[in-house]
Amino acid sequence: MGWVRGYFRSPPAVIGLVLLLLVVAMAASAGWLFPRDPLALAGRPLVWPLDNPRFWLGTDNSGRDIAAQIFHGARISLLIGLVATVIAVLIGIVIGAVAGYYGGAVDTILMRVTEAFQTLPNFLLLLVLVVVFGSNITTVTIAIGVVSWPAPARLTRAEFLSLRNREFVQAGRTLGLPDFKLIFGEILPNALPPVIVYASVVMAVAILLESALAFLRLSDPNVASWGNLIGLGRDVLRVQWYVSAIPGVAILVTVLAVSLVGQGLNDALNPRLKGR
Amino acid sequence: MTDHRLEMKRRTLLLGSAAMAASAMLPQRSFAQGTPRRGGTFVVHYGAEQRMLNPSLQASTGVYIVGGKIQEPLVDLDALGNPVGVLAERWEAAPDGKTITFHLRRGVTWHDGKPFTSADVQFTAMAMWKKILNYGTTLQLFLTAVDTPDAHTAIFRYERPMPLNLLLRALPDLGYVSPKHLYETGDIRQNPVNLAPVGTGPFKFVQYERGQHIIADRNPNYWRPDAPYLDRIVWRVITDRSAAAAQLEAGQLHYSPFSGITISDIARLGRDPRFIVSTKGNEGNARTNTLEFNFRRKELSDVRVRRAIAHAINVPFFIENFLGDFAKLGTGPIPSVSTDFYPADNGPQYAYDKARAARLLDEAGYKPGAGGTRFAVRLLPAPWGEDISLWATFVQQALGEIGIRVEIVRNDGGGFLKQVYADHAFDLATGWHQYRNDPAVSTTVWYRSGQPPGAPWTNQWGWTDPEMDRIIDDAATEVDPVKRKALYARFQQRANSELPIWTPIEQIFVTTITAKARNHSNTPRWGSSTWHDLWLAE
Amino acid sequence: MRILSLAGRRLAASIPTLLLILIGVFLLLQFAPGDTVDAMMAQMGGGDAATARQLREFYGLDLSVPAQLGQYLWRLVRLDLGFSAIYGKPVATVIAERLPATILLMTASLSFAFFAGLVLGVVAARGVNRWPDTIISTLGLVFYATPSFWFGLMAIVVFSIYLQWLPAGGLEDITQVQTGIWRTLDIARHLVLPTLTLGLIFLAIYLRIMRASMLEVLNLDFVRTARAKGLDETRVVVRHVLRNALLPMVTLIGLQAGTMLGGSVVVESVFSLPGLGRLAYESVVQRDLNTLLGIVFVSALLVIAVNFLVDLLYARLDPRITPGG
Amino acid sequence: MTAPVLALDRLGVRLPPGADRSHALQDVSLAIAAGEILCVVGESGSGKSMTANAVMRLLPVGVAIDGGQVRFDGRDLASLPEAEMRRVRGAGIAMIFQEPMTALNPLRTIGDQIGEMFGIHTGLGRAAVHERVQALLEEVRIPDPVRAARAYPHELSGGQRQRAMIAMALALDPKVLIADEPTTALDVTTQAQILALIRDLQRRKGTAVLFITHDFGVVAEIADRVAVMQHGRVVEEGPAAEVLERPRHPYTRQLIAAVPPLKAPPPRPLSDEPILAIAHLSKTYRTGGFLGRGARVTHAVRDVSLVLPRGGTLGIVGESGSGKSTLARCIVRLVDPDQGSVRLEGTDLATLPRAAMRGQTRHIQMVFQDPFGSLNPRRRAGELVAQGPIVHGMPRAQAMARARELFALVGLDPASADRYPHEFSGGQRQRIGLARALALEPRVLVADEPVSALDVSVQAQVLALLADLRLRLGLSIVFITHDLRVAAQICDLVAVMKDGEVVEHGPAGAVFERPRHAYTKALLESIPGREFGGLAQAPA
Repeated sequence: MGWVRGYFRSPPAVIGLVLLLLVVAMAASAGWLFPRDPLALAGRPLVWPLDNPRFWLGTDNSGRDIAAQIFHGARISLLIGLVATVIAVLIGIVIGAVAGYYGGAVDTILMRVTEAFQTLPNFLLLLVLVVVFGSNITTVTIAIGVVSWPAPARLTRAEFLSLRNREFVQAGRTLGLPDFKLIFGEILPNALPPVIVYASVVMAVAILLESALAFLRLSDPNVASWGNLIGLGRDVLRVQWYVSAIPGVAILVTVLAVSLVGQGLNDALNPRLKGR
Repeated sequence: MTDHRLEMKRRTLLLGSAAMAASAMLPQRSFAQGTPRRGGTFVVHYGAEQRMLNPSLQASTGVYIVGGKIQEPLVDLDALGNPVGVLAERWEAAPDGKTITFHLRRGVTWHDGKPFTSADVQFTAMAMWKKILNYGTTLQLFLTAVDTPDAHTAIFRYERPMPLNLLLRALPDLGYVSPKHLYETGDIRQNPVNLAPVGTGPFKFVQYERGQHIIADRNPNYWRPDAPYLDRIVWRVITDRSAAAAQLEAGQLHYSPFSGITISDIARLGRDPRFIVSTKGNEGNARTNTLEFNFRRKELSDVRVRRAIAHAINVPFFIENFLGDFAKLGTGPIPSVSTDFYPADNGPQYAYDKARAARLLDEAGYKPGAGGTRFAVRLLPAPWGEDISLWATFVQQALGEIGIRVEIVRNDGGGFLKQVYADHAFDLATGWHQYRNDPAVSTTVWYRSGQPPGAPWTNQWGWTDPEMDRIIDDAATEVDPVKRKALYARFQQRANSELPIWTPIEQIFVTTITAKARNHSNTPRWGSSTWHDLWLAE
Repeated sequence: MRILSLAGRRLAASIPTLLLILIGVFLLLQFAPGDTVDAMMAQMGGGDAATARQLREFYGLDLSVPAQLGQYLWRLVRLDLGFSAIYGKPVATVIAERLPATILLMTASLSFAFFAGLVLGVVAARGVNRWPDTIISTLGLVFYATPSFWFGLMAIVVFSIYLQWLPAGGLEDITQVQTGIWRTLDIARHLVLPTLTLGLIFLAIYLRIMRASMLEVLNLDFVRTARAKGLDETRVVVRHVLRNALLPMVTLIGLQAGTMLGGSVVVESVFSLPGLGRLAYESVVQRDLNTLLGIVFVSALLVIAVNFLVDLLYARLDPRITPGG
Repeated sequence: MTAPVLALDRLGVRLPPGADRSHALQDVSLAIAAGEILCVVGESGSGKSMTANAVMRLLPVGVAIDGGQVRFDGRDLASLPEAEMRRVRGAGIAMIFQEPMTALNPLRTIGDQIGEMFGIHTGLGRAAVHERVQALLEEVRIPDPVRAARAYPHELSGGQRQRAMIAMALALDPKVLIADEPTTALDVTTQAQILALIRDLQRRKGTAVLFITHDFGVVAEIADRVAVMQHGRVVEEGPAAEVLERPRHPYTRQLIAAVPPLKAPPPRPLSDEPILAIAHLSKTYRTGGFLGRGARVTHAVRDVSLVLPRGGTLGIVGESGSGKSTLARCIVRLVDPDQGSVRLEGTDLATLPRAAMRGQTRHIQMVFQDPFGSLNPRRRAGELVAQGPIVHGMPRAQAMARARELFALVGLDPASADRYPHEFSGGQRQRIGLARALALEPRVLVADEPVSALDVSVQAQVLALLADLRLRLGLSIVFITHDLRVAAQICDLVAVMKDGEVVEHGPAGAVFERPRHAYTKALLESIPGREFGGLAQAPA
C-alpha cells in the first residue's frame, strides 16, 4: 500500500490525524473522566474557567460542567458526523451509480431530483425536516444525512460515467457478466476512493450543520452536543464569552482534523495533484 | 459525595419569599425633574414583529409597545396604579352593575383630522372587543349593546352584572379605541390600517419597513397641551438578543422593553452608569412561570405526586443563581404585585424538601425501579423566554435526582401550542402565565373547567373541580369589591392545595433604558402607555 | 439570439425540478405540528377556539390537503404566489421587500470568496509544497472549519463593541436620513461583517478548487509548449494557465448558489439583516406556507439564473462549448 | 561533415531517488550539422525524449543534468543562466511535440499562439506579426490560412494542428528543430504529408533537425544519420543507410528484425467453410440535437459484408474514423447494429435479445488495445482470467486451475497469477488479456489493435504468440489494425475500410502487391520506408 507512506510524508495530514485521534480519545475517555451525567447540575452557573478547581473550563448558564460537556460532546458530534456521512454517502453512491451506469432516461430523472435538492438551499430543507419530524438526535442526524447526499451522488455519477466505457468494463460485458456484477464488482471498487475522500468533507459539513441547528435552538436538548452549548452560550456572549468560545474551538479543531485527514488521503491517492 | 455539594459562596440562602419591593428599589436615579427638552428621536428595540399593530384587535405587549403610542385606551393607570381617564373623562356605574356610562373627552381628533366621537367607541366595542380581541371576547361576553345618546357619551349595557373595578382594571389593556370611519367597510382583519394604525395618540404613524424599522412622528394637534416632547420614535427590528445588547452599548438603541435582552446582559448593563435597569413601570405586566400537569397521565393525576414534584425542586436556589435580582418566589396564580387581590393567606406552600418528596412518591406507590428511576415523563417547554429553557433544564436535573427521568421535547411556537393546548400530547409543560391586573381577565381561565380544546393558556389539564368552578363563576359577577377579593382568596388557596398548575416563580418584565431618559417608567404599564411626557436630556 | 435559446432551454429544463421542490415542500410541511393559526395565537399571547376556527376558514386551512395543493398550483400557474399570513400582504410584495438585502449579501460574499479564493489559490499553487502553500491551505481549512454564526458573534464583539469600527447589525442606519453616495457607503459599512462571515466558508472551498485546478493545468502539454517557446513562468501562468484553471471555478459558482442562500439564514439572524434567509426561517416557524413556498420559488429562480449566467460565462471562456451542446 | 550546429558531449541526467534506475541519460554524445536530420530511435524508456528535454533544459521537477555539455552557438547550454536559456528557446532551438490534440492552448486562436513567438523574441508591431503569421501558415501549406489563423485548436484536424505547430516552431528561423515523435499520433496518410513538409522546410531553410521516433519506417524514410539508444545510452550511431542495412550492435539488430516487412508471406491454405459471415451490417450514431432536430448523424458502419473462413485470420485495416472499431464492437454485440446479420455457425448474433446474447458470448471473445485500461486494477491476474468460466458455471477451484494452465499457454509464469495488473509490463498484460479471452474456448477471437500500444520488440513477441496459438488451437481471428505492416504479416485476408465502407478486400498478398482501389494505393504509398523491413524470415 504505497499511498500510506505517501500520506505520512505530508505534515498537515499528520497533524490532522493527531488532532483526530485526540478528539476520539476525548470521546472514549468521557465516560471514565466524567462519570456523572454531563447535563446534571454541577454547581453555580457561569463560573469562569480555572476560577474553581472542580471545573477546569467553568460552568455554563445551566450550572453544568463545561469540560464534561466537551468530552461527552465529542462522542455526540463524532457520532452525528459519522452516521450522517454514512447515510449521505450510501444514498449518494446508489443514486450516482445507477444514474452514471444506465444513463439515458434514468440518468435524466435522477439528475432532476439531485438538482432539485441542490437548488433548494439545504439548510432550509434541514429546517423544515427538523420542524416536521421533531428535533431528537436520531431525526436530526437522519435529516442532515438526507440533506447532504447530492454532492456525493454527483461525484459517484461522474466517476461511473468515466469508468463505464473503460475497456476492462467492456471486457467484463463480453465475458457475460450481468449488470449488477459489473456495477458492484468491477466499477464501484474503482469509483470508491475519491468518494471516500469526499466523505471527510460531508462529515465536516454535518458537524457544522448540527451546530447551526443548535444555534437556532432546534437541536436535541437532552444530549450534551457542542452545538447545544454554543446555542446556550449565545445568551451570555457579551460577558461569559467562553461558554460559546470553548465548544466553538472544539468544533473547529474536529472539523479541521477531519478535513486535513481527507485532504491528506486525497493527495496520497493521486500524487499528480501534488505537482510532482 | 452522594449529593452534589452546592456552591453557596456569595449569598446566604433566602428561605422566605424575597420581598418584591426590596429588589425593585435600586439606587434612585433622576426619574423626572428639570425642564423638559423638546425634540430628539427615541430608538426602541423591537424584538418580535407582529402580524398587526392595532391594540384594539390584538392584546399583546408586542403590539402595545408600538400601537400604544398611536392609539389610546378609554382608561389607563396612574403612577399609583389607579384608573385614570384618557379618552373617557368621567364614568359611573348603575348599582345593579349592568350599565356603565362613560363621558368622553371633548376636542379630540384622529390623526387624519376626523373628530373622535362615541360612535367610534360603540363600533370598536361591538365589532372589535367583543368579536376579535383576545381576552376581550371573554371580558365583554355579556355586553349586549353600547348606546350613544350624544357624541360624547357611551353607555355600556350588560346582560349580567359587570364589576366596575374589573372593567376599569381591564380597559387599560383591552380598551383601545379605533377610528370607525376607517374600519366600518370590509374585513377588519385584512384592513391595511392594521399595519399603518390611525389613532388619537401623541405620535402619528409614518412608515413600516418590514424586518427593519417602524417610524412615528410627533402629533402636532394632540389633545394634551404642548405634548409630546419627542419629535420622533423609531422601533428597530432586532431578533437576536445579544445583538440588541450590543447596539444598546453602541448607542444605536435607547430602550429595550419587556426583558428584551438576556439575563446576564441585564445584570451587566445594570452596573453601567449609562443605563437604568429596573422592573419599575412593569408592575402591570406581572407573570408567573408555570409547571403544568397532564392528569391524563395516571401518575400525575395523584395530588401527592404533584406535591412531591413541587417539594423536589429548590426554587430559591434557582432564582438566586439563574434569574438574578428580578424574580421572586411565587406564592400562587395571583401575584403579590396585584395589591387589590393579593390574599393574606395563600394556602399551602411547597418548600424544597427532597426527603419529603421521596416519601410522598413512595406513599403514592411509585418506588424507584431499575437504575433508581420511578417513572419517566416528557416535559414540553414553551420556546420563547430564556428563563423558561433554564427552568426546564433545572426541573429535568432536580427531578432526575429523585428518580423521575425527564425528557425535554422542543417545539417552535405553533408546534408547542398545538401539542399542549390542542392535542394534549404532553406530561409536563412549562411557560408563562400573564396576570393582567384582575384574576378574571386571564388567570381564572387556567383553572375553570369546560375550556374547548385548542384554546391556549386555558385549563387543558383534564382536571375538573366543581368547587373551583363555583368560586370562579361567583367571583366573576360579584359586584361588591370586598366580597370579590375574599372569593379570590379562596380561589388562591384551592389552586395551591389542588395544584393542577404550580406557579413557583413570579417575575416582572425588566426595562433597560438610557439614563438620559426623563419621565420614564412612571406608570405600572409604562411600556404600553402613550409616552406623552417622555423626553431625552442632553 | 443564441443566448435567448439557451435561456429558454435552461428554464424549460428546470421547470420539472421547480415543481418537484414546491410539491415536496408543500406536502412535507403538512406533517408539521400546528398551523399558522396556532403560531399566530402563540405570538398574540391569547385567542379562543371560536376565533381560531374563523381564522382557519379565512386561511383556507379547513380544505383537504390535495385541494389546498391544487389551489396553490392553480394560482402559481398565474404567477400569483398567494397571500402571506404573517404579513397580511401578497407574498410577492413581502419577498420584493426582502430580496435586495439578500441579493446584496450574496453578491458581496460570492465575489469576495471567488476573487480572494482565486488569488490565494494561485499563490498556493505557485509555491506548492513550500511555506506559502502550507500556510494558505491550512488557513483555508481553518476558515472552512469555523462555524459561521460563531465567527459572526465573535466579530460583533471585537469589531462593533470593543473597537466600535463597524455597526453591530441591521442594513442601514435610519436615525439620520441619507441619500445617494452616503446611503450606499452606510449600507456597505453594515455589510462588511456579514459578507466576511458568509463568504469565509466559500473562500476556503474556492481556494482549494483553484489550487487543485492550477496544479492540474500546469502539468498539461500546452504549458510545456509555452515554456518551449521561451516564455518565463509568470507569463506562462498569466497567458495560458490562468484561463484554463478558471473553468472548474466557474462551474462551482452554479453549484454553490443554493448552499449560500442556506448559509444566509444563520448570518442574517446574527446580524439582523432583513433578507430572504431570515424570512424563510420565520415563515417555517410561523407555518406560513405561502411565504415559504414563495421563497423557495424565488430562490430556485435565483439559483437557475445564477446557473444560466455561469453557462454564459463558461461558453465565453471556452470556445469548445457550443450553445446547443 | 560540416561543423556541428548542436553537439552533446557525454551528457548525463540524474533521476530522483526511488526511480527505477539512477540515471536517465549516461555519457550521451551526439552532433547535428546544419541541413542534416539526425534520427534518435529507441523503445519507450530508452531516454530519447529525455535527451530532447535536456537540450531545452525543460526537465521535470527533481530531474537534473549532472555532467557533460550541450554546445550550441559556441555556448554550453547545460550551464547557461535561466534568463539566457529563455532567449535560446524558440529563437535558437525550437521544438514540436507528439500529441497535436493537447499541445496547443484550447482557449486561444492559432494565429494568436503563433504570433506570441514574435511577441516574446522580437519587437514587431501587431500588423507585422499578423502578416508574418499568414506567411508562415502558407509556408506550411495549411488549407485556407486566413480562416486557420482565427480558428481555435479544436476546429482543426490533427494534421492541420501539427502544421500549425511546425509554423510556430519555424517562426524565427531557428538553427535547430527538435521533433519529439511528431507523427506518432497521426494517420499514416497525414504522417506522410508531415514528414514531406519537414523534409522540404529543412532543405529550404537548412535547419538541423533532431528527430525522435520509435518507428524504424520513419527512420528509413527521412533520416540522414541515426543514433540508437537503450536504457539512457547511445549504443550505435552512423549514416542511416549503414545502420539500417548493416547494424553492428546486437540490440539494433534485434530491433530491426522485429519490424514486420510490408511484403506478405506466401498465403496459407484456407478452408472454404465460413465460420463467421457478416451481411449488410450498418450502424449510425445520432449525437446532440434537441428532440430529434439538428442532431449530428455519423454513419459509422455502412452495409459491410465479409466472411471469415474457419481457422483463417481476416484483417480489417483503415485509418482512425474509418469504422473498423465500431464493426468489431458490433460483431461482439458491445454495440447493437441498426441492421444486417452476424452469423456464427448458423446463429445470427445481431438480432439476439440481450439475455440470450449473454449465453452466446462465450463463443466469441475480444482482446483490447490498451494494456493499462483493459484489466481491472483491483483484481488479481489469475482471478481476471478465471472470471469468464466462473460466470458460466465452472466451480472456482477448477476455473483457477484452468487459469494457471492458460498462463503457461500464453508464456507467463503461472505463479504470477496472484499478482495485481500494475505489477506486469505492457506485453505481459496483453498476454493476460489473451488468456482471459481464451479461457472460454471461443470459436472466434476478435482482436482490436492488440499490439498497437506496444514497443516494436514486444509487439513482435505477441504477434509470434498469436500466430503460434492460431495453429495449435485452430483459432479463427478477426484482426483490426491501422498498421499495414502488422496486417501483412499476420492476416490471410485483408479488408480495407474508409468512412464506414469496405473499399477493397481479398487475400493479403494480392491486396498489398496489386491494390485495385485508389484509396488502398494511396494508403500503401504513404507508408514510411516501404522497401525497408525485416532481415530474418517473417514468422510462419
